[in-house]
Amino acid sequence: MIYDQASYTREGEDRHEPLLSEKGQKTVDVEEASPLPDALTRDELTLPNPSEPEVARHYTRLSQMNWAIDSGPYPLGSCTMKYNPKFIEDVAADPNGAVHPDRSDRSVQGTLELLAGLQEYLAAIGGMDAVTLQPPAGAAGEFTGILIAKAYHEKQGNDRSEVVIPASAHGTNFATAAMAGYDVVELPSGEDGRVDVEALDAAVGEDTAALMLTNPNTVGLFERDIAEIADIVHDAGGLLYYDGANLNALLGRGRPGDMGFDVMHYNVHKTFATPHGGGGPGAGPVGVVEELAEFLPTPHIREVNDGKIGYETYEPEHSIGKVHGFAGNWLVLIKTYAYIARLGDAGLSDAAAKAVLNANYLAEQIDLEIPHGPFHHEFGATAGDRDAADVAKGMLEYGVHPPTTKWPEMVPEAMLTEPTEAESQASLDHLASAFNRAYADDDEALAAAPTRTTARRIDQADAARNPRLSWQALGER
Amino acid sequence: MIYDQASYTREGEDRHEPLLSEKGQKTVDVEEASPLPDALTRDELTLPNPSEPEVARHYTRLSQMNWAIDSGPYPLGSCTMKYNPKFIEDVAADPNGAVHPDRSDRSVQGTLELLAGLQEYLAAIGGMDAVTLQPPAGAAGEFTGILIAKAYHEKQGNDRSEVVIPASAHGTNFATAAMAGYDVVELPSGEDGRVDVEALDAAVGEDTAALMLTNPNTVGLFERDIAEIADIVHDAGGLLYYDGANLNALLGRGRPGDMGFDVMHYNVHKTFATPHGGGGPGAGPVGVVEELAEFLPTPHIREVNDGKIGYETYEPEHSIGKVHGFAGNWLVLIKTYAYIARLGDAGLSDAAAKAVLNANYLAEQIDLEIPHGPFHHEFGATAGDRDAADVAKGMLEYGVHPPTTKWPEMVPEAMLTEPTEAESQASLDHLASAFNRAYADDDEALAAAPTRTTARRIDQADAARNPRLSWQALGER
Amino acid sequence: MSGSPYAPHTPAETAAMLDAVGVDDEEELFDIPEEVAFDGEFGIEPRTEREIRAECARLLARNDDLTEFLGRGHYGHYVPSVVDHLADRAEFITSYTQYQPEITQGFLQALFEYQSMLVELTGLSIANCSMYDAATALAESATLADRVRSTTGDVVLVPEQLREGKREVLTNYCDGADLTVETYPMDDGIVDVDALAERAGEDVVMIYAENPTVRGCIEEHLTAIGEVADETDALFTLGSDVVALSVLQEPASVGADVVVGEAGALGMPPAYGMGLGLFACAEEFLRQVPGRLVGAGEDAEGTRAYTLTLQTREQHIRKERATSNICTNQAWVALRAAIHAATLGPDGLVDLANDCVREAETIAAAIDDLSGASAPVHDRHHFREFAVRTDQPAAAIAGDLERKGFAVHVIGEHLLQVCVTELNAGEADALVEAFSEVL
Amino acid sequence: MSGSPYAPHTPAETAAMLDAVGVDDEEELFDIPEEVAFDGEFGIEPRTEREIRAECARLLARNDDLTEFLGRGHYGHYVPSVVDHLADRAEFITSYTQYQPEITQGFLQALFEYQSMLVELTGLSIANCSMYDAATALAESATLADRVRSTTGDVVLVPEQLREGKREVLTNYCDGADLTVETYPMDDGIVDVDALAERAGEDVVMIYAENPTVRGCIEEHLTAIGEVADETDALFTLGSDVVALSVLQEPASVGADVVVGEAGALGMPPAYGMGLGLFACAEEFLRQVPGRLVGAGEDAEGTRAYTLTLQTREQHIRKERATSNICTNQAWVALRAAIHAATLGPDGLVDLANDCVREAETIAAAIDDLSGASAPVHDRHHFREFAVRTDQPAAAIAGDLERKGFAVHVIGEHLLQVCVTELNAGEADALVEAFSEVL
Ligand SMILES: Cc1ncc(COP(=O)(O)O)c(C=O)c1O
Ligand SMILES: Cc1ncc(COP(=O)(O)O)c(C=O)c1O
Repeated sequence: MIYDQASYTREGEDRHEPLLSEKGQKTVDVEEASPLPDALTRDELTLPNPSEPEVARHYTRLSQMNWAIDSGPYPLGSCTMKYNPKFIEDVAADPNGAVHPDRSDRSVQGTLELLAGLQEYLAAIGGMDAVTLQPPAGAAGEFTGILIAKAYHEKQGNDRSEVVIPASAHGTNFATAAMAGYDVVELPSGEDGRVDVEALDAAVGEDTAALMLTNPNTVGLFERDIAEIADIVHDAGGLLYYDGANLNALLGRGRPGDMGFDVMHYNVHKTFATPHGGGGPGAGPVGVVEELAEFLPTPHIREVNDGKIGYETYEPEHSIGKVHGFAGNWLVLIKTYAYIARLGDAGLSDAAAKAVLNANYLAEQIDLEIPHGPFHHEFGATAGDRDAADVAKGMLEYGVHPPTTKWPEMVPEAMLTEPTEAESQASLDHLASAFNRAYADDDEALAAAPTRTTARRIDQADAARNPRLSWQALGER
Repeated sequence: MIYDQASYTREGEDRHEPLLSEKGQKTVDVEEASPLPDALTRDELTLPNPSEPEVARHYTRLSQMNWAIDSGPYPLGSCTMKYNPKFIEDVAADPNGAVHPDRSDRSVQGTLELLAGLQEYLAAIGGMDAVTLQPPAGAAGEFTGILIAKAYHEKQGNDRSEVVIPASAHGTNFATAAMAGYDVVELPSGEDGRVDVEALDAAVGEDTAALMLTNPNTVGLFERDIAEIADIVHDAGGLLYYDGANLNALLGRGRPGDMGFDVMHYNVHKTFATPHGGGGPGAGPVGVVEELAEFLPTPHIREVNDGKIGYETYEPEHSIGKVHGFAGNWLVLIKTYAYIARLGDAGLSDAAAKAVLNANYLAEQIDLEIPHGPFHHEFGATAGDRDAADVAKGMLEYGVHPPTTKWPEMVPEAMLTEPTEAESQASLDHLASAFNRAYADDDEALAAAPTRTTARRIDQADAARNPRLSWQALGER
Repeated sequence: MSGSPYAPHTPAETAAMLDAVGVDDEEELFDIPEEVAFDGEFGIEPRTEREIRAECARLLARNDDLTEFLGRGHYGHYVPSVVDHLADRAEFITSYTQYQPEITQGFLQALFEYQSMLVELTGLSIANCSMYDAATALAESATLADRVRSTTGDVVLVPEQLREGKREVLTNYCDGADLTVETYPMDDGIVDVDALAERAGEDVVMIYAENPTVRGCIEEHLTAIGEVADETDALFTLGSDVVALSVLQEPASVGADVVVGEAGALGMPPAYGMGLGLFACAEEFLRQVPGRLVGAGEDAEGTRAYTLTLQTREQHIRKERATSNICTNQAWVALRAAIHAATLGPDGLVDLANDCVREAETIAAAIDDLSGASAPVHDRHHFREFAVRTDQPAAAIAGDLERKGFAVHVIGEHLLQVCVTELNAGEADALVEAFSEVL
Repeated sequence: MSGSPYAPHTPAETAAMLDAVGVDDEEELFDIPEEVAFDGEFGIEPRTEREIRAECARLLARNDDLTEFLGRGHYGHYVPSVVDHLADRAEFITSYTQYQPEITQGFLQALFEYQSMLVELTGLSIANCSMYDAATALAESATLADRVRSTTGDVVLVPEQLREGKREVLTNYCDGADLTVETYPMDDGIVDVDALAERAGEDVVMIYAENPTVRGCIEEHLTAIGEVADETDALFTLGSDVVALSVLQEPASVGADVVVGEAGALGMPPAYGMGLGLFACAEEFLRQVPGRLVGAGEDAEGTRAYTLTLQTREQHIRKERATSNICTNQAWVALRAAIHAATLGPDGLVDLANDCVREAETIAAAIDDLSGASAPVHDRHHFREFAVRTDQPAAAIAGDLERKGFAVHVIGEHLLQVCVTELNAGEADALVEAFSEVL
């Protein structure tokens, strides 16, 4: 009960911070207030009407009921929750960057130069030839990449219908391929947790538009056969897509471009530490090899040397068009630039080194079994005959955020753990102790957990059975 | 235990956020590192060396262990803790305002114009003729004011040795007078909680340099006889000093200058809502009547009309010199300007109206007796035969910050309460309920309180008996 | 070699940890075959925090300081300072998706409140807690239509006047679902309902209309459009934004099945097009909604608590059968919009929206008074923006205006578009003056 | 009449509350006799938040954009962004003095840590948790001397080279305590110890010296000064700042009884002179310290907890017998300084301080190379700043430099002073160039 301030509750009432609507709403007669003819307006509008002091307290309290990377370790495997440097916020807050996307190129040379610089950084880091910054998240980057592959095949006069994806891949890979109109060919994981090259060979053929791969994969294992894998896919006329969610493990040690990947996305809110508070926004720039650059989304940014202006936007010759209404998530992109600039070659390389060291050190300290190895920045521990989700709730009891649970499926009762480089040895020891103690707790204790949190265990199945998705819906049950 | 996040503690260890020093220190060999000759350097320096992520977590956690006006009501009587508008922070963060105080007047015209504007605002609000912004807090303003009075009397060839102060006045009044070399004549409170005019008449004489007065006084009572009081002091050749800590109650309803005060300070961190996190910084501008303007501290700001520059700093003819090394607390002053500009006449007047309404409404809701009235923005309730400090600890149990306790002495077991205009009716009801419940709790419960806070009851007497004032001193006990 | 400033390891700790792991240095932990390993350089010099702040400030200062009268889907409104201060609280901005609801009640409640505000604004009973932007929200509504409508058709009907970016994103999403995007005609800035009714039919799965339209016209035929959709069993998707919704006809009341649009009109300063996709729909599509939903439930003590819900719609559970591939979304932007809306309250919102009507009318009339231009204000009502017909080529005029410090849209050979909000209203007279000089 | 935007009352609530109180309107609650009541106007127009931000930005933009080479007690160092973000957390910045320690442990611990850092930097065992600024801290040390020294004297000795502001504040505090401020001579920027020893004696209650001195010279005779003070039973107060203390001789090791100075050199950007008074002293003066002290104690469960302590020294308990009248202090600035120091760590602090030595030396040498000026770098060591002797009148040269975009101090008819930190070091070459043009 350490951080329990004299609290905001009143005995006998709902113990939580009330909804804004419960604090008082007001109905405005819009017909009366509006200069428009009544036929064009709504009748009235009812919304909460707190004063600024009340708004401040409401959201301050809500924030205090929320775990964050600034609260402590957040080792969600595959999510790469690392420390978000504060100064990148200040860089992004520059009012000179707050421009409208329809400004003339000539009038936003600063913005374009910064973005062009970021395109170059990302190309160098990924070993790619050209990079678009438009996709607003990793999944949008995947969609962009697969659309590029599709456009490429179509231009080759080559209709292909399948995308091959290892079973251990992230859900977005499957959903993306389906959204782009492809059939998904799911590749079961090999014995060693990696791609089974023979199975791949069998699955790939003239219908194969692309293979989507994460490397290291979702339990941190490097696909050692990547050169062979690339050959198989390329020989069949397919393309290799790299899911950049795990790039943090590779920085300075390997580049997708050098491994034979043709298209990739970067998860800047993972690898490059831009905050994505509560689940977003992110950005998912996409890199391609030279051959695919003509398909990039429009507008693309390039340097011009005709002396008039320094940078311009243009539509690549066979552009796939657009995946975002404008130019993507600007505020995230500028933070990405600032982060990369801060670390530089040496810092990026050290980030990967420490991320991998931390994962390996943490793995040493915990009692759970880890089926495969050697892993890099994350590992899939197994809770064995315990329920991974319950063990996770048990960990809440010991003051940490638990890992991703029950995914990927290739590890039974998986606890997919990624501490990132941002944790100190002491923090990892703390995390390990939470891990071990929860794992050792008896079923009863786990079932009762958590008890020291804002809310006790929430019945999610019930919430889904009786969906109440707004304050208007409360009380309707 | 509503806001208890999965916490940061490890069983069996100190349950609190460790000291920075406990998280790891480093010793640097300064002699070796420094380009200076060894004789001019220290040998070594030992300090904590956390990384930025660790710094962020440390202070984030500490902040979560701290009550603030954004947490809930903070009704400390006489302290005027009201909501600090967020936008004034942004105004103050302007890098163009981050100039050095030794810049030439010509090169900081913007800063000077803004400060000159603030001088005018304050003069209008206080009914004064000239205002200095130099004093860095209310107490420093008092010191400035009393030095001005002293300089005035000295210039009159008039050596006076006493300052008269009502017993109910704030401790700073007494300390200030003493610091300025005056003997303090303490005026006991009258029956009605106000100045006893007869006693004043008796106390005032040719030794009287000044009377220091707060109006409304420290239990919110307006000194109705202020005109007579002023006459008495003025007739004796003394000056009237107005302690501006309670000005919030008067805004737009009365001005010290109109009441006969000759010198006053403004407590901008009270009346004008500038934040003073953890106890400061504040600012205590001082206003004076025309006759005293020549004594104001140097530098003073004025408009010039010689066409060369708009504003200049100068030394008033008989300036008392300085009370701050430079020009005072700039960041606080600019926030003051922004706050006053936001409210304007109508808002300032409404602030006073609602502050007084809130105090009166709250008083209606609580079970404690309130000896005097009618009060304005604050009232001195009495805990009667309960210990006011214990009742306060009991209030912590119900989720609010308690009032100022055991002061002023004229109210036995005083609970000096000032809700300010920033609380809503609901918030006042909540506060009242905490008041009443704590007041009704039995001695045992009060003695055990608080139980739901970061720390349990702290033994302050013991801490004072065994002072350990640094981490170096820990363990020495 | 200096390391990452955000990795807390002291050399001693690193050594101890390497020791515990049983290796001599971190390189041993990398299992990357030499043939694909990278030992080159990116060529990126690390800079200090201070240097980068100065560098980016210097770069961005190279953007011209124009007064923008720009809109067409990306709107600038004044964002109160309290929005930044609260949304920037570390517990919000450095948090993640609420996979452990017991320790993320704060963000969940904020998103629940955001959803509720959209429910009020749209009159529909479901709102998700964000899409990327208006364009992707529109595109997602088409794939929703594809899933829920049993018409034989595969046509998505959109107005001929539509922001190009929206159409392109929509087309990309439609392609994969084997849908075709076709247009219907407009009449002087709003829908030509007769033409639409004629075009509608069996082959149409969705009809999309906007209010206000991309030209800033307030749509006058919403009910009729709703009826056309209803009769032909097409999904009626209405595009709008959170400010306009505060005063314009309630979408549910005109039969809209889905509302998409820009919710970042609250909470976000102009951000080079970064947005917040609004997505609301009728109850019946509950299990087909794309994106995240926060629901109210109970905890073990029976206390109300919030949680992400109906996650089986999402890709991390349903993979290729998910309703969308969206994962990382715009949650923090939604938080900002909610705080902004809360700060304004219904009065503030309605005032703001009314200003958007009045200011557009005033400045359009002023431009219409100039010779060389006409601004079509008399025939339609406008919200924030309006088109200006120019005698001279529009591009040249826009170029002249830019040299005078103003940015406007060029939307046709002789057509400009001007957008007014409280941010630039103070400069409107100056714009009119500039217009008078360059027309 | 519009009200305060920060009073949350709806009209209905106001009405209900007036009703509960039993009055018709708020005016009835004011008990102010008509003769002194105010019914005029201040004439202050309320503006919106946006207008005020624009207004203040416009005003401040009128400050010339000069590169400042200014110091003399107010120093600009780069404040890492994390300092702002953490110190601006609402729980810190909107809190108050810790009268209820059970719910203010966070700020108390931060101040305890601040005190501890100063203990390390000074070597003295007590540091309070802030004075207003260096000048008032110096002044408070004089009244401390008056209380603790039993010499018959009443003279406070200060160096002849001393910032005027400090002397004036000191004089004002001394007056009330019947102390007199007198000076002792300096020798080429540092203390003339022989002269000081000669002047010292029974009538002196305190000797004040600075390191670095106001001219930026590193004092070489600290031990000797300490001995003089010790022999004559005067209090030895040393002035410095937190950056300089990181590398210069530890005050305790040279016999300093009190250290005062500027702690805002960490944590604060240039702020027109706003500061943070450092005040540390030896254990023996524990009960005579001015200002607030945070101590460690225990709570009812025996857990370590922090609290304001030894409050009987303070005015709110002891009234006119208090050690000072200070109440509101600079606590939040102290928090900033502590966060800044923590972020730098001992390595960062020492690096920063070393740069202050090296940069000053480099640029002084460069200026010394110019004809028309000499910078006295060869004889003394400097920290951040140094004096420049000019052949032409200094004021004219400073004026010329200002027109070229640089600000320096004029400290004598033919004397300028230049201060270099990492903030302006990048512009040092440009300054030297400018010097070469105007000398
Ligand atoms: C392995 C993997 N791929 C793809 C994604 C999708 O990226 P985003 O969430 O940015 O859309 C994620 C994100 O969680 C991921 O972990
Ligand atoms: C009545 C009164 N007078 C004077 C002061 C001193 O003001 P400051 O704390 O700004 O020095 C206070 C502050 O608490 C006060 O309440």
